[in-house]
Amino acid sequence: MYYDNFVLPFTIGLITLLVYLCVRYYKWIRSFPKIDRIKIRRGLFSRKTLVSIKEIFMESLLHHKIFKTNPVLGYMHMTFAFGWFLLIIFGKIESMVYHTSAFNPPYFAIFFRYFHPAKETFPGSETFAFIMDLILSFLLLGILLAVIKRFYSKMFGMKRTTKQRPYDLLVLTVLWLIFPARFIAESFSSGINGGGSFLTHSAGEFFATFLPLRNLSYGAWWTYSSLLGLFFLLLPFSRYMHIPTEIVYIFLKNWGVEQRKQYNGFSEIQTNACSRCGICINTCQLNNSCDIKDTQPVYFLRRLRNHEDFSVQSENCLLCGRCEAACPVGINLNAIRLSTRPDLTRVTKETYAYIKPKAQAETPAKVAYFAGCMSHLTPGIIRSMQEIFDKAKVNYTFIDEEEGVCCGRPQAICGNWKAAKVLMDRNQERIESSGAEILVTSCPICYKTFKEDYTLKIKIMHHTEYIDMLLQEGKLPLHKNDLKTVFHNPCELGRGCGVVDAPNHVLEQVSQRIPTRYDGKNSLCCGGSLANTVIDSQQKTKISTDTVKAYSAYQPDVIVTACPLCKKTLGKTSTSVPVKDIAEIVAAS
Amino acid sequence: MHTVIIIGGGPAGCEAAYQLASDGIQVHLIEKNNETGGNLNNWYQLFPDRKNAQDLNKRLQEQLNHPGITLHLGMEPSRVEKDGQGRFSVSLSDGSLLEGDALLVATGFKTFDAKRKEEYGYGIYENVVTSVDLENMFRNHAIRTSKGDVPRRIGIIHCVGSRDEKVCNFHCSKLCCITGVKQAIELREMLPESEIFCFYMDMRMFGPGYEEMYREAQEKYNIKFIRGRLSEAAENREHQVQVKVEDTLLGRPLRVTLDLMVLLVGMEASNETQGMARELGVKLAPSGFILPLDPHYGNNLTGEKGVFITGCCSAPMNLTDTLNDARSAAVCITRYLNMK
Amino acid sequence: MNFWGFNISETRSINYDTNDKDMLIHVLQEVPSCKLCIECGGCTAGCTAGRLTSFNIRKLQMFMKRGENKEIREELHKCMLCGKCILVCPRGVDTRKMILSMMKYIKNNQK
Amino acid sequence: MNLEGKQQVWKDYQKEIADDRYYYARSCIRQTFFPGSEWAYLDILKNKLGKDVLDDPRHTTCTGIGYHSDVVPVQTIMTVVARHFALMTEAGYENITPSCITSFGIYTEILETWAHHPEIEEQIREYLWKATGREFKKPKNLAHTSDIIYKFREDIAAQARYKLVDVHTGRQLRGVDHIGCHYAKMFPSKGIGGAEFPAVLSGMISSWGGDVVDYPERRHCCGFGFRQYLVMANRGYSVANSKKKFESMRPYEPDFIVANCPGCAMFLDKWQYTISEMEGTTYGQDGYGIPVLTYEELAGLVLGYDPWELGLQMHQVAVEPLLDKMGIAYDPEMKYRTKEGKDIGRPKCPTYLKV
Repeated sequence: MYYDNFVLPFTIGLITLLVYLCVRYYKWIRSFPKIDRIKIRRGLFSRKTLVSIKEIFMESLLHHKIFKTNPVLGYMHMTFAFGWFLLIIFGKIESMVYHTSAFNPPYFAIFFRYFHPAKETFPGSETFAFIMDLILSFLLLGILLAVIKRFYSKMFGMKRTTKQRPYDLLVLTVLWLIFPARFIAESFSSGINGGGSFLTHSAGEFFATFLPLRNLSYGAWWTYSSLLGLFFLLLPFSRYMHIPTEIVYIFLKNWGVEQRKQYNGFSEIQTNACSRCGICINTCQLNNSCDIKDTQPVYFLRRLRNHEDFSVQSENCLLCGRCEAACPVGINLNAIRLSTRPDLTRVTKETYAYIKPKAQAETPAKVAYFAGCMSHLTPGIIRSMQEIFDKAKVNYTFIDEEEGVCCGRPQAICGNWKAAKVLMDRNQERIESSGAEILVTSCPICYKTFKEDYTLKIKIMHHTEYIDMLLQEGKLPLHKNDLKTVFHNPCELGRGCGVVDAPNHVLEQVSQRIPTRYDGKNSLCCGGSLANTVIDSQQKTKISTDTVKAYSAYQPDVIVTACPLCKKTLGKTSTSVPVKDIAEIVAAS
Repeated sequence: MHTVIIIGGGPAGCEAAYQLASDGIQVHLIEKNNETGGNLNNWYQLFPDRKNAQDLNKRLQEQLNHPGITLHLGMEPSRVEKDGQGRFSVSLSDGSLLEGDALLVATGFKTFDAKRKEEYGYGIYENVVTSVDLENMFRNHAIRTSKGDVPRRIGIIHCVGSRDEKVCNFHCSKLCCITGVKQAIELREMLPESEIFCFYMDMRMFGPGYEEMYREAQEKYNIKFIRGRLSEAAENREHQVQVKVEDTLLGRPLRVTLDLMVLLVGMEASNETQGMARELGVKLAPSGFILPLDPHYGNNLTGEKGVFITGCCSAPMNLTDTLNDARSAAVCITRYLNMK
Repeated sequence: MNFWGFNISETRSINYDTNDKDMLIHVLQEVPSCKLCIECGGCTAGCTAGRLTSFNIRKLQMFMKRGENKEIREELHKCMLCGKCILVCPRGVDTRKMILSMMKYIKNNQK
Repeated sequence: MNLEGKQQVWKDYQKEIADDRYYYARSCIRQTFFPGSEWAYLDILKNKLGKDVLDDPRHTTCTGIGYHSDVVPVQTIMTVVARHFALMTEAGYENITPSCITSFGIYTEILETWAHHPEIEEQIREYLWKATGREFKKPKNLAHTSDIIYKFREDIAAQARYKLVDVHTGRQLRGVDHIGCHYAKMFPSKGIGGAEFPAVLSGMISSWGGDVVDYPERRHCCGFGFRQYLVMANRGYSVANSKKKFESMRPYEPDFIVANCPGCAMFLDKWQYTISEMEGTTYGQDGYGIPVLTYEELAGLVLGYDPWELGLQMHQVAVEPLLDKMGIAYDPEMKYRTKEGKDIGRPKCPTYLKV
């Protein structure tokens, strides 16, 4: 029987960890709403599981998304994850080949070099030793990179690396020490008994020249086992909880589990799936423009995990979604943030009782136009839309021309879902009473909520989409001009609703659109977001200034957007380049 | 060589004297007090840069060392006569006689007598002071109530004696708004814990940097501005001042008890200004200040040839405008003398 | 029911001395820009809710500054939080955040 | 409070008051609610000061209550007042002394109006002539009866039997003066001391040994306001005004209130009962109210008139605590009896207010 007392720390650590994880995940999953639990049951034996496995391989091991963002950083993450994975897999195969049985104790493969007498060869033992050494060297190189990253983050194309707590630093150190410890233990054994390959063998011979290896070797194996055991024990309370949790999250996500309005077990799983890679820090404009360093998802989620006060961080977010788009784990960062905002409203019979339903339209128009509250501060947009409707000879009705009702999303993004629901219901009644077939809105904020939170049975379009449709149908006479334009895709439209092609398509037909690195889902936030209630007017202005600067670098004649709020906010700081809505560009062409 | 007689040694008279003397004109400067500076002597710090008023005063005084300037301190003109050649002779209170080719009236303003607004209780309630009294308190670095306590709540009342039909002053004294803001900030600096209110009718921030100062007073110094005119004040047992205003922007009456109430007294034409106007036969505006010949082209001229005006004898002005006006008067006089 | 046929009228006058300024302290701490208001009424003029009802955010913030909180409790829930007011304010007051802060105070201090 | 400042104001507002030969104009409210006051006034002037006062039985109300309640038009009230002037002229008097503040205000207002608009005066002369065949001369001097008492306050002090001093402790009694809106608020120059710091009553209190309390709501209206009181729905507003004054004066612990205007005296007295019944609040010491006197009553007490003869039993708030402090002897048995000892009935005992 291959056994020695030093395997105990590893074994106890591993078993404790597995038991803990099972209990934890079970509890979280049990807190899911019923509909999500049903989805898990249905997804379990479907193709989705296979897709998930592929994704786990690509993301959890190869870190393919991080690679895309930043190859050096991706390599670092990959060496750790994939390297360790290979070490375990090949170690296991090696042990099974040697042992000729699949059922050896888990520690056997890990401490193979200790239990396996080096003189005893087995099929391919040389090759295995070579592969294992190769993987180990690959890992050690990764650690070297990680150490460098910690101290010289700029080299990795990151402005700032994640700041860690002392506890996390301890676990990090333990993790870093595991592989050097293995290297030392294996080298020492090799130095005494031989075996190993180019790395451990040569190192063993080298160490034997000046160290009393016989006395040290056993202790080295104890150290290695203890570090592993310690790491397993510390893991659930450290950021490395993301390693198992990300795997679970990928399955759940692919099975169709959703982040809902409430903060629940699924939110916890996502929170724990964050690897704290820190990519979100770099995408965050609060960091880049306002030097706010404590609110990015990596820190916000950490606060959530550690049960620290997160009330300010919860509110201090533009919900622009740039972090979410960049997150390699694909965590629903906006939805989680929103779920932590407390509902401050108390809904009674009186709530918005002053909003009276509209009379049913007798001769319904085909299109209902809903400008939105903010659009009333940008009459240029409204007038342009009216011109476009007229030019295209569209029979339309202007729903909120005289008195509008807010779409409810501004309430919702403060967490006030109860009041928002009342608004939404009342507004829906008013929209439905128009009897139109298509609802066109000029405000991406309204658009998003109409699509996601309303239960309207009619087609909902943002005016960019609608104009695009008119152009495709040839209903709108077109004149392309020489105006050089850049397009600022509003957060709620591009990242929020995935409307990317329509505006680009429209702009290309009516102007000389300059492509920018902020196109599509990479667009910047104007800074005017209603979602952030922490930053003040000057800070919003600063974001707007930086955004305008970024677009102005392409020397456009006009910055085009498709949101009244973006227009007002960018217009506030863009004094030399005019800011216009896409509808205004189309109407003028 | 020409001679000009300037009546009034406040900032306007002093600056004009220096400008004229620099142009080679002989100047006689008559000042009723024993020192020049006029109302500036009562001020501690100036808006908008919070300059020490006495620094400016000293600078103006130093300019008077010019050899072309003869100072007549502690003198008042008792009689002014003009001969057929347009020369003026001015008899002084000590009996001496000055002769000049032109006369510059720089007799300035006086602050409104707050006792005339009886309902505010100045001189009757112990903790009611005027903005001039407050400047004096600033100079002594002691803001205290009559009992010697630190006032916890202070109210500054704008437009006392200005824009008020009840005291026959229809004009706006222009400077009080910004003075109120300045004094509120000074109060805050000395009393960081106190609550400071300004009760205003309109905030008229007409000069460069004034609006910014107002904004700063709100944002940085937490001065509270309430739009409403004080209707009456009363004293309570603790000798605090209980004031009643309408919070006009809410449309509700407001009662608040103040430990110290500061009346921002407006500006009226000084007695000397009115006296000189009578003596010289120049017209007065309905506000009581001397009416310039033309509000754009002739604001230093009067209907009387050879009689010029400058500074606050023609209208309330801040120091920047006063000094500009003095230079402008000097230019007008020089041209007049050269054409003679 | 009293036999007098009348009651002693409540005063309309705001008694600043005795009013409770706790909400004000809370809101000023969270939204210091409140201090900058010059009561121009721009926020109220374009208010989405104000077009349909008597909701007047300028007045409510003034009531708060005077410690008259009753009206705020009655009126505040009419706001739709659309945020139009922020875009109008010439002094850069974060009006919407102020409303949220008032809401928060009311929520936390419900009697 | 800076007394020198006040004295300066008083000096600025001095008015001319005739020395003798007064035509007396009675007050509706005073003769109804404080009949002893009118008698005392006439008695003091005639017998203590030796003045010639004519109490003309032919004169009527000035219709001020109707006028201020918008039921009597201005031409009517002017003609009624013109008739009073005619009666005065016919009796050979030139100095008119109304007993009522509202009458005083109306007389002042009418004389001012005529001074600015002689055509109106002409018209009124015509109306009076057509209606009654009378003609009149405008009075040479118009003074309120309190002005007369103020003028002779030192003479009264010289004859005083009691002083406004607590005889047990030697403390000056604290008096609150209430002037009445129509005395000087319309024409500040027509009141002694002006409108902001009137001296007419405070002068009496000081001369007779008392201490004047100047409290924040001193200028405030008692709340009568004619329409406010006469229309029941508005009475809550009326009483709220008095309450505001009581709340404001309470910390000063006044020993008495002295009122210029008969209406004010009545309301300040009776509302104390109403407020006590409605809210259980009393404003004097030990559950009593604050005694409210007319200036005639105050002068009468100082001069040693019998309290019951002055009609003090007609007051809602008990005056006994004040009498005790001043050391005035009185017979409690006689409070609700005529001189002859006949019972005149007594009011129901209030729930909270001690009497």
